[in-house]
Amino acid sequence: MSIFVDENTTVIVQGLTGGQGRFHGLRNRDYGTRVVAGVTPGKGGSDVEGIPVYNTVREAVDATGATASFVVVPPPFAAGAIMEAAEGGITFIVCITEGIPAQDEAVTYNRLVEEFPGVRLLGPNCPGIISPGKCNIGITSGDIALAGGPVGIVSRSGTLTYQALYELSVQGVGQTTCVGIGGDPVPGTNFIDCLSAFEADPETKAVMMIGEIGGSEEERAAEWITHHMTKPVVAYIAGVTAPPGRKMGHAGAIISGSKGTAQAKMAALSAAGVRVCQNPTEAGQAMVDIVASL
Amino acid sequence: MSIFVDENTTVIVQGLTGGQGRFHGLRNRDYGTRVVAGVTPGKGGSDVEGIPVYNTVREAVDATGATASFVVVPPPFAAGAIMEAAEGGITFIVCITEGIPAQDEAVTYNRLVEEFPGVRLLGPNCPGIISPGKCNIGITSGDIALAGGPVGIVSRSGTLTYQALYELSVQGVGQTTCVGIGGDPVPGTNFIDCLSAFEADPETKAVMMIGEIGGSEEERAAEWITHHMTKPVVAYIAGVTAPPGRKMGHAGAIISGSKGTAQAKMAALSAAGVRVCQNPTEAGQAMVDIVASL
Amino acid sequence: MDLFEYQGKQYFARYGIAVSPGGVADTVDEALAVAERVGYPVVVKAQVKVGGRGKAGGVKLAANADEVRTHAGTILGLDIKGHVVRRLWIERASDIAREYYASFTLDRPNKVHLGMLSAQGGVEIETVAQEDPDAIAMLSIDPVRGLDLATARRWVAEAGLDEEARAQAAELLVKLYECYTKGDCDLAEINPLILTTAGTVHALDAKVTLDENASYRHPEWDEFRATETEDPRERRAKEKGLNYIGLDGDVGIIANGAGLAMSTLDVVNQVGGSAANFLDIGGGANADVMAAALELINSDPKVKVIFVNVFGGITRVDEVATGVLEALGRVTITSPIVLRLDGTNAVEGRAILAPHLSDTLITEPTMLDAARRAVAIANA
Amino acid sequence: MDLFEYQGKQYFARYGIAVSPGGVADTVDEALAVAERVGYPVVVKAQVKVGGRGKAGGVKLAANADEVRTHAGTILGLDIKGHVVRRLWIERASDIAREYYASFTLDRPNKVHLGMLSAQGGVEIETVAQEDPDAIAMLSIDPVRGLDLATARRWVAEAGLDEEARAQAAELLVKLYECYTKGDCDLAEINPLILTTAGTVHALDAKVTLDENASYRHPEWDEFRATETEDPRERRAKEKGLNYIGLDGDVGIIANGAGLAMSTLDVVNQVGGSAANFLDIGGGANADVMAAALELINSDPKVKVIFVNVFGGITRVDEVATGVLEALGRVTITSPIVLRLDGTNAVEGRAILAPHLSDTLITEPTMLDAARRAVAIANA
Repeated sequence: MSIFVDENTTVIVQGLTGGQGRFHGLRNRDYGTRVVAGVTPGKGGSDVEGIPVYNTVREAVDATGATASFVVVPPPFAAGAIMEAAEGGITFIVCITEGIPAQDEAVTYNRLVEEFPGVRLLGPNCPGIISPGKCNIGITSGDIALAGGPVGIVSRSGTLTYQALYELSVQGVGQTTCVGIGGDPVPGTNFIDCLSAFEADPETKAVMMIGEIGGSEEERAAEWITHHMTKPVVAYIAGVTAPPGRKMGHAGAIISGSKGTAQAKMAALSAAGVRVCQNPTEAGQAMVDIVASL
Repeated sequence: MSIFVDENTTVIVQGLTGGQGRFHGLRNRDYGTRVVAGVTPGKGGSDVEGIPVYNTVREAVDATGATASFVVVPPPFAAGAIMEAAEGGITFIVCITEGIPAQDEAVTYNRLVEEFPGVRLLGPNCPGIISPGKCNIGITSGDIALAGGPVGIVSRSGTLTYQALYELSVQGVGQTTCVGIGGDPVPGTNFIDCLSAFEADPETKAVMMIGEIGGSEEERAAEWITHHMTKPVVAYIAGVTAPPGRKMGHAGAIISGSKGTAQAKMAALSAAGVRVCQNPTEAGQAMVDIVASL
Repeated sequence: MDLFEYQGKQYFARYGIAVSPGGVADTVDEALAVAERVGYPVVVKAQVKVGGRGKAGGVKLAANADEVRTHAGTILGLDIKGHVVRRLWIERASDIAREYYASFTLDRPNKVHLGMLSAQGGVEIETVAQEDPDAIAMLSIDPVRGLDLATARRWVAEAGLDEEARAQAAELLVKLYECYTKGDCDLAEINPLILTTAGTVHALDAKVTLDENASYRHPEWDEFRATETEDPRERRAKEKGLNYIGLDGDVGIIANGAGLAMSTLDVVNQVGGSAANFLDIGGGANADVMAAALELINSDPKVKVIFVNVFGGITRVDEVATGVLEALGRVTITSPIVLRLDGTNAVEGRAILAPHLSDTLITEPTMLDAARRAVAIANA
Repeated sequence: MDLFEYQGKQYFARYGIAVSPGGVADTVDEALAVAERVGYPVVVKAQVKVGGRGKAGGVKLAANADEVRTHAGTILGLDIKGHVVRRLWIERASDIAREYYASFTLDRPNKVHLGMLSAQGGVEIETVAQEDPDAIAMLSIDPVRGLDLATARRWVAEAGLDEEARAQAAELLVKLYECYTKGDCDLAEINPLILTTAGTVHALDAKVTLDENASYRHPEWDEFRATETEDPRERRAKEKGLNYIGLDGDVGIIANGAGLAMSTLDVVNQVGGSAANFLDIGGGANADVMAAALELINSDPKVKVIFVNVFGGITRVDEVATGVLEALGRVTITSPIVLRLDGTNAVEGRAILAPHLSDTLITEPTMLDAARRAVAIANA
């Protein structure tokens, strides 16, 4: 099994007719994902390499029964696209858009929670989700993933997500699902959501978690793990040597005062029984050992 | 000078035609308070010993220009009476009613703050306010007060308010104003409001503060005193020996865990430079000494 | 007024809050009848107004009639921290997937309502608050606006409740808030609020404190009041309109006003004594009230002396003095009485008492003097 | 983007928030002109994006033209913690009765907006938060609903602002919230927010951080951007679309992705080295980008070795290898380069580089190996 998506997930791409949307949408379809429709206002009736395009999410959902959406539109339109997806009946939304204003993210997140409590948003500004061999929504390269489990991956960092997948795949350790939650100020899905889903997924036997400096999500995850996680977790936190007060790419990756340091996060996770590693390679090796011992 | 009320304050009594309203309303008038009207729905046009009665606060205010109201109606009608006073143009409301449900108090307090930010409520369940020789609204006996200042009194406890007044008066130390704020769950006026007004009143030279166990109002007052009070303050806190977890009369006088103990309050006040005394007599004597040294 | 668990659940049910099916039982047979009705397995729960009943053996799982018989028999009559179990609540056992905590109470410093919600339920919330305060999602609620479903949905997400529980929990919290406000509770607490393995959310326990001031608009509270098991002395006091709390010392206290009564306790303690009670006779101090108060104190075998501390504000001291004399004429008081009468008409009051003063009826000019005298007698 | 105080006040003024009358001055003469216009006494304030300017002598009261001349002359050119003062803000001095604190920011853990209001302003709010957390009234604001006047009125009462300040403060806070949200601020802070002796409430300072992601809808931000004084290397990097932060070590870092770049710093540190910079070249890694990145690192005299750490996800490693070779053909790089190229098409990529490898162009199979090699070269 996998979490959030599987081989039956039907996906629409909001922004399929754009450059990025076309590239990633087709790439996802080539991977085997059931990409059933695109949505671009004003381009309804056309198609992108055989994928029909609709003017609205509602039309696309009515025509195809899709339950997931891949939002790949520029920042000024992203919040609107996410809300349109929820209003149109989509229950799983992946938004890779980077650069959405924080105010828009705050309003969008809370509107979803308040008005559409059954809808999950992944991202924005995340690499997406891949269940190797089943479904790939987002910009992760399918080549570096390996089907068959038994490891779940959840990561706040884009490139380190790929690194984590790669470290496992080259050693022959497959993944059930790899979720990139992104490092934006108001992520729709957080570590705990993913840990909880992995804990409930019978095929996932262990979880690799990639965090980074800033915020307190890793500390909250550690607390959750203490109380609820029975499966082994390996973690790596990027940014041990990052200087305080500087933004390192993500809005999330900034240390304020003594809060959000890699050291604090690593200590919290260690205290929760997580195997904390010093670099991605070490984390990959630790997971290989754990999987071998299962 | 005095705080909140003075010799020009014109007062209506909501509930003047009831037993308590009549007794205290007339007593206040006898003291010299400008009690100009009563309000009792359905009894408009009548009078109580020459004080005209109106059906509504609005009518009474229109007819008399009153700015203060003395609310002395049974608990089921008190919240409504307070709101009617605010809506009718009253800016200072004294409510002595004991036994108003906490839910009503919470709604009433917040409605006043949100809709009538210029209106002050004193009480409920308080003895009222007396500016000796000028104005007495409530149930305090004028006999035990002494005009001429220089001491301001603020108290959460009814009988200890009288005790405090008496301790000073018998020694010839007068009061500018004595405010009983009451011990109910949601008091309209708190210690800080009164301390702040006394600090601003040129005739008040020192303040006596009577607190009791429960809640954290004394601690908050201590914090305020630390930052803003220049005049000497003498305090007495009742309930040093009270057992935790038992209600001692007021809803306020209950100790939960380590919070709200007399010891904590006394320590906070001492740290704020307040002269904290062990009993009302000692507090009175301390104030006599302070006044003598002014 | 604190409710028993079963009463709290009955109260919750009025507001549509889901609880386990169950019933009350005062005997083993009644327990069996409830168990047969709701279906096995059941939980047999002692109904006492004190925490820690589980550890004390007051909560047991019963898989069949035999076990119900055994457990009900054992728990009925059990003494849990001084509370003897007279009644049981028997309910269908739940398959618990997760335990949460939820409560509403008044945030007195901020004068708004405070909702507390935690994904870590089933344990003392004070412990969670100390060890991991971030695990409690605090929600300030403006009493004027109340709690709506949208806000409740945001709140359950913020608290990190499991996703499958969120929709139901949000709806339950809105109902619990309604119970708290319209139901005039000082506290409405569910610990644990559970998610079952079948995916439903309901209240597994109920802790409700009602605001006595609101009883005039809740005739339905009468049945709760009927089961109140108070100290008989405190109940008798309440019937007379007196506010009495029994304590451990030997100086009986009578004072007018809660603040003065507390202050009297303090002063007695300050001069080396220890109070036998807190007793506030309120504003009135006529002969009836004073007689009832003296009689009440006198019935406490610990009491060696009675300290009457009255400050005449509205109350006139001459009336108090007359009341004391009248009371003494009507009841026989075995302990010496020390009076401190001050305030309005104090001179007249003392004059009234003067001819009657003796070794067992003493007046002192100040609170402190009177306390010293009373304590000296008690310690003699 | 952090704003200078005067820019923050200009931004506040757009949303109707009261500030002291004043003006900007880059010279002593301009300072005098502003002072004459707004009226004495004035405050001469250094405009620097760093705290503690008051203690550093960057804020002075001037009662007349002479004093303005003296203070403006002294402050212009003053070095405050490495920030040289180039601009002044001259404003009419206020008679301060009380100082408060107010701010809005995002409460990231709870995903709502957080208002902080305190009657204890004028000092570091972090100090207040530590020493007396109750002195800060925290308000959680649902971004969907925003802040209305009724709630603001409740909030100012809860925070214990002086009564005469409350009505004005509540209105100001609603405007500040509007500035924070519609104005796309990450932070909108007023410290102190003052009550004057004349009874008016206004902002005496302004600390505003704008969310760069929202710049597309704020053409008015261009004037703020014009005054940004960045590290020239960081500015050049930004122009090229690179995310560069200068550090103190000697190992130059080039990586794709912020997480991998941070991780690269960590690994370099772990094996005993120290990074000269953070540099994220993002998803693209063509010749242009790689050339710009190598040139940028090369211009840092501290750098002794360059560590290129690329993981091919979307980016294909063969393209990266080609990019590096093209870049080396276009710019002269003085430091040795250690490359770790992994991921999609890594084999092809390494093959492309193979003929060109030397003592100054080295590949290593893993991140850790490459870090060790780079650090060995730097420490040699």
